[in-house]
Amino acid sequence: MANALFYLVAALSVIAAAGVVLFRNPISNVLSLLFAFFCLATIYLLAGFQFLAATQILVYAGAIMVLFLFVIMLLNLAPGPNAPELERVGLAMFLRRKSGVTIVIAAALLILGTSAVLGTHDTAVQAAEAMPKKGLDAITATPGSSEGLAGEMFGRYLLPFEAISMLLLATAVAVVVLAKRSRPENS
Amino acid sequence: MNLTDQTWLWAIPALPLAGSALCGILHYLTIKARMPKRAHGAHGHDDHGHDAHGHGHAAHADHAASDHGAGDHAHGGDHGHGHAKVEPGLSAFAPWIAVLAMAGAFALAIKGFLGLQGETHALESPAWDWIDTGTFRIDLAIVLDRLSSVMTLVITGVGTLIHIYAAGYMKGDKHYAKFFAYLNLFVFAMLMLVLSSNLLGLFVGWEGVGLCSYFLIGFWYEKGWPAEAGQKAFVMNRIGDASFLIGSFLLVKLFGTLDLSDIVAGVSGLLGDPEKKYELLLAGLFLFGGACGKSAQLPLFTWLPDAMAGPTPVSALIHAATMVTAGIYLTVRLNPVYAASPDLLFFIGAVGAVTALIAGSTALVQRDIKRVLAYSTVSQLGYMFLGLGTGAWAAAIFHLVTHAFFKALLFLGAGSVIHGMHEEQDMHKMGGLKKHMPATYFTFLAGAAALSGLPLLSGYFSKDEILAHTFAHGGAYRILWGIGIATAAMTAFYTWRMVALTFFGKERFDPHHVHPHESPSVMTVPLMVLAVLSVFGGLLGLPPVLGSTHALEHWLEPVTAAGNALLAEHGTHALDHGTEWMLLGLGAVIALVFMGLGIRAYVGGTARDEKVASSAPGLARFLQGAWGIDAAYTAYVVRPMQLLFFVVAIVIDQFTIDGMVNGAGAVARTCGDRVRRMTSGNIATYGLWMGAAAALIAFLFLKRIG
Amino acid sequence: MSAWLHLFTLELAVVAIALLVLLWDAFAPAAGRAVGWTTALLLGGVFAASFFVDGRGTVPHGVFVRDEWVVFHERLFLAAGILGVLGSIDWLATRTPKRQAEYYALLLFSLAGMMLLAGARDWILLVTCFELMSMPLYVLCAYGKQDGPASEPKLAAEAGLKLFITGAASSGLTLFGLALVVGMTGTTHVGGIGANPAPLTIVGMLFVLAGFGFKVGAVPFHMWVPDTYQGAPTPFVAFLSVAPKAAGLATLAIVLLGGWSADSSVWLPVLLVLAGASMVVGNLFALPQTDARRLLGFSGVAQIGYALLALGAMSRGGLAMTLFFVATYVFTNLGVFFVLHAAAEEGGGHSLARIAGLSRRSPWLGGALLVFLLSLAGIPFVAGFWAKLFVFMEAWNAGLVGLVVLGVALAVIGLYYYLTVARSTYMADGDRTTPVPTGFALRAAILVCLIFVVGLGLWPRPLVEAADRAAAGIVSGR
Amino acid sequence: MTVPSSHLLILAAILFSIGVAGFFLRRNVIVVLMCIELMLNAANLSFLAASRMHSLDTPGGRIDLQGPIFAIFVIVVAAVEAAVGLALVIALYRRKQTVSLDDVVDLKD
Repeated sequence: MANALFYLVAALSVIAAAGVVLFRNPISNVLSLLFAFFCLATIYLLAGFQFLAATQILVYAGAIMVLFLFVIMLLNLAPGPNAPELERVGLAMFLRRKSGVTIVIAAALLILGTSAVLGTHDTAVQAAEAMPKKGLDAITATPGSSEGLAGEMFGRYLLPFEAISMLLLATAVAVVVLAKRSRPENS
Repeated sequence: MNLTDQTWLWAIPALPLAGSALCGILHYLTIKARMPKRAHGAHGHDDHGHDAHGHGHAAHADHAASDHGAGDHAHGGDHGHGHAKVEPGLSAFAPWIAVLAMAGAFALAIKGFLGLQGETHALESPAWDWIDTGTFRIDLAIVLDRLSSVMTLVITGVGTLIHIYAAGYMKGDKHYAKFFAYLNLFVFAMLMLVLSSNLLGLFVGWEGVGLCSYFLIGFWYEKGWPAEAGQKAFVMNRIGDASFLIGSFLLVKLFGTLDLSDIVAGVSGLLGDPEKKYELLLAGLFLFGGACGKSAQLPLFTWLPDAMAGPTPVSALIHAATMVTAGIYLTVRLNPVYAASPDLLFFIGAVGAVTALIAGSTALVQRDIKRVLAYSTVSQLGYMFLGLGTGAWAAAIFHLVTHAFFKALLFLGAGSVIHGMHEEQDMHKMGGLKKHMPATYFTFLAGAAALSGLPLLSGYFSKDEILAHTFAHGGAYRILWGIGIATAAMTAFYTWRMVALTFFGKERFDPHHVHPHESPSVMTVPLMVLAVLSVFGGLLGLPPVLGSTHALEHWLEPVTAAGNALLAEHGTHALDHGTEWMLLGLGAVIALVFMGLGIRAYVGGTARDEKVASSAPGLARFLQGAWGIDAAYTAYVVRPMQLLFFVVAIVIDQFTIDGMVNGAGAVARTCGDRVRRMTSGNIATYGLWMGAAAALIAFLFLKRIG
Repeated sequence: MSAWLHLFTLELAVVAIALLVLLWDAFAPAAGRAVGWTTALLLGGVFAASFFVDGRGTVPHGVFVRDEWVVFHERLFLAAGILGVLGSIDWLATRTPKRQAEYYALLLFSLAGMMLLAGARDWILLVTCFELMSMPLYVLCAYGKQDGPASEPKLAAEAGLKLFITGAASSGLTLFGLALVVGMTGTTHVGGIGANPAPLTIVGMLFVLAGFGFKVGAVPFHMWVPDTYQGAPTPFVAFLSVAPKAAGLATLAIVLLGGWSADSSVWLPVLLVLAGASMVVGNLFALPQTDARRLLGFSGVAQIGYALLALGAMSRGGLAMTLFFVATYVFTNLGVFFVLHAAAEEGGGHSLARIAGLSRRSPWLGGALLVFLLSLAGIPFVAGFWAKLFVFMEAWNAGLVGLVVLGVALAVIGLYYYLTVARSTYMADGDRTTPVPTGFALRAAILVCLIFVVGLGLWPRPLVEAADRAAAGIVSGR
Repeated sequence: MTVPSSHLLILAAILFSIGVAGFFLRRNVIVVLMCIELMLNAANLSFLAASRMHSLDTPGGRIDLQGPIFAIFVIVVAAVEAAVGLALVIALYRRKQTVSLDDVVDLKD
């Protein structure tokens, strides 16, 4: 049952991702992406990463996608009387110059990734089995617990955590700098 | 025997370096004094010292924020004074400093020379562990041996004279002090080149002289073309330098050391291994490539005639007496490397002979007096390489020394003429100058006689020694000898053509506008000293057939012994006395005959040149352009490279990016446009490039792991 | 925590200065040049402190290691930061007088990211520091987007966007690759790759390398370099062209030489291809440029190729010479861009024609520019000579004969276009003879660069030794 | 769920490839940003899949935590990039009234 659900959601997520690339209307793109994120959150849940699933929904769906929608509306990019002409997509997009190369590259990446995954499965499992013997300090916790996560986040990974807090502070400054209209005496 | 711990040797290069620094400071002070108040360079303590309010051009918005603007108005007016005649100010002291530094270095060089007598073969300063990190160590020492002693005496001796001359020649130039700073810096670099104990120090000097040459050729950059000529010279030199660097890397790989004496001593030990012998040949070839760049040999000689854009003392010092001989010095310094391979030696001799012929014939038709001398220099350097090609190390150095004397003299004499003729360099607009500038005339005659190889003068002995060695080698060398003899004839002809056009015959300039005058004694005294040296310089290397020992050859014996020992394995070449007398006689006859022909053809004026130009225009053009070498560069190097660039750009463009849209019509666009389309400004295109490249790298990656 | 907090004294100080500057601006805005000078002086204090703060050690789990390698890079980045601030003071005070503090704060955040990056030995820290370093740079690129030399189109926003899009995409690439690497090796430690990695690990590392290649501007990931240099504010480009590249190279060294040296036969060919391609493309594409900034952009690509070449020597000496090369490049390129900025501000543009006659009007600026250009070309008596020579020497010793020959030959082309810039500043302009106005801070920055470039040219030993000590932190032995 | 972890990895590779293709194909800069977000999400999925792969073999049913922690950091990075990217888009739109990359080609030789 859970397995069938996984394959269903996986297929839906691929379709949604394709929608991000193929839809013409920016609003549709955002909604596709949103749907893809929900699919991914479901997969996280199925795989036992409850905390990540929650974060995925809160941060991506709740914050990032709203930001995208907000900007699209702010810049008046949704189809409407005064909106700019929409980009040609679908078959037209693939017939555009350079797209042949694009498809080749994307396909190459896909084949590369898939074949590496398939070819690597045995080795990877072996490597994972060999892990404790190598004495590497693999960090573990009981399934579904966010205690372990917190412990590591504020223990071993405290330093990156502090760095990311600096990053967020810098981002706040940066966005203000970018989005603020220049003052009249400079224009 | 080597005397070590001679710390004072460091003073030889250090003196010109200090002189350079002092002259640089003087230049700074002069410029600062000359600048309008509060100009750039006069570091004030305010942030707004340089606002342009008072200077008349549009003020920027940012300057409007200045609250110091009012203070600037007082100084706005003192701009725009002419550039023609400039008060020397403090820079008047520069030549004194520079000449003193040179004279000091010369005195020390003599001290070293005197210390090298008897069994003492070299003086060494203590080694300075200049960089030492444990993984990386470079020791630097100054070594004055028999060879570098000769070079140092020439560099500092002739250099001092040229510095004195320049004090007069450059008077009134607005960058008087800067000139001497560069000149002294050049001497420092040149001394590092000949005195350093290892390849790295030599390379610093090697590149350093190129840099100073660039500065000095472009010294009058405001004219435009000197800056261009300087760039050309520098870049062509750099081609040679690249070759030099690769050659020295090969040497380091072979010998595991940068130390020159170790390399020289180690050559004979390598010859048993054919692979190492081959690498040695390769190293020698690359180093010779470097020598070709610095010493203006085929195919890298075209920069030297253009380098005449520099002030004449520069031409005399750098492009005749010292820098261009660096290639000769390098070859003699590493003589066993070359002696190990007879084929390489023959190649060097052939390059030298062909260069001598091409340059000599080109000099026949030049109208610019400095270009005649420039091509003559290339030609004479060719002789030196011909000498090296026969393994006659001492003969090449001998010619180097005498050439330094008479060519410096000729350049300085030409400078004196140009100075007296108000910057006129075209010989067709001269004539009859002998009565206007007698001192220049007589000294110039001495130099011309030495260059053309008139009997018993310095050039006669040194050139004939090279030719005799070439003749003695027999075989294919006889062809080179024939080329050498032909070049000797040309040399005599163009030298006396130059003398006749300049000093003999009628005056072809407008006497109302041009008033030729003799140069001041600060310029003529160095000429006289050099004239004496040019006449008697041959005494250094009188041939044994005249009943004397070859003093220079004997002197250089410790340096050349290793190479000579290797050469001796291939057999010795000696001439019997009869042949030697015959060759000496032949040289004398050719010089005299072609001197006579040259004078006879041109004493009456320029008619002969016009006749050649009208009867054989193709030949005249061919010779004028140095056998079309420069044109050949454009046709066979620059154009094909442009074409290649063009084709690559089109291929990439058509087949990956815009090909489907643009079609073949785009081919018509220019090369630059094609290249630019690769950076079209469109991020999507960039992404594609990155993706394609990443795929390529992935391929590489996966190929490695199978 | 307090046991290892002292390791981050300098980084914390830099962040503290950033906060101080922001607070100052919040409570007393429009402080003229004072903000910039304060930042520069405080950074100078941090730089001086780096000689007294003697923290060496490792954070638990080896997430961060502070050794000679880190100390060297901290000083290098601090020096670049101080000079970057000094060079921007006059420009900011005149162009955006009401909005200065954010510029310095963002620069300082980026600086803190770089300083942490040098000691990061954990992928998570590495990634976060990379972002902390890069993100402010995207924004600074678009800084002052409303302004610019009057005669030039206003392109800062475009430059920022281009840097951002390529940067973000490469971040995505890196992160996806890291997911594979971390997933396969089961550890976030940089040194965890080990010998005989799984194919998927190698694919992941390929993506990671591509991301780093973007950051240092190596061919084929160099496209952003000339565009960004041309569009962004020149004083910032000076900083952008040196510090992030040095940081990117440091990361490459940590990852490849420190973490993955066991399997160098896998990545070395890729590294060498990047090095060779960067040298070729950088040098050839610089030739036809007419905008000085684009020319310097491609020249920067070429210079990175030389640095990668020394990195490819895979020895302690080679790494040391990479550091030496990068350090001289920092001072040289900062100097070039500062002089260019001074000339372009007044001349109204960065094309070679616009800066013509510079050395006639301001001999000192012209002379300084010539010195920097000669250093880039690798000519004696200035620092760049030793840098190039040492790089070639180490690469030759490592047996990279072909690439050394290529590099030596391409350096000739390099000399040609550098001299072309010099020649254009020598050519008389005619219509203007007044000295180019430069502010005191900019002059001070140029002077410092000049002192370093000439000083290291005459006496490179201290830097060579420091670089060698630093390299010992990554590659042990000789 | 007993799906092999390699299938998660393949799903991640597919999503990443779609993101890359969109990055190349689309001209609307906002959509390009979305494609970058998609790429980052694919990275996250890979982290978790790999983490799950290790967890299966870890004795005692405990799960490997490095993947999830890395994923959390990636989410923050993604948020930062979205914020900065969109701010840059707004800045560009104010200057050029466009969000099409085809119009952002002023910087070139």
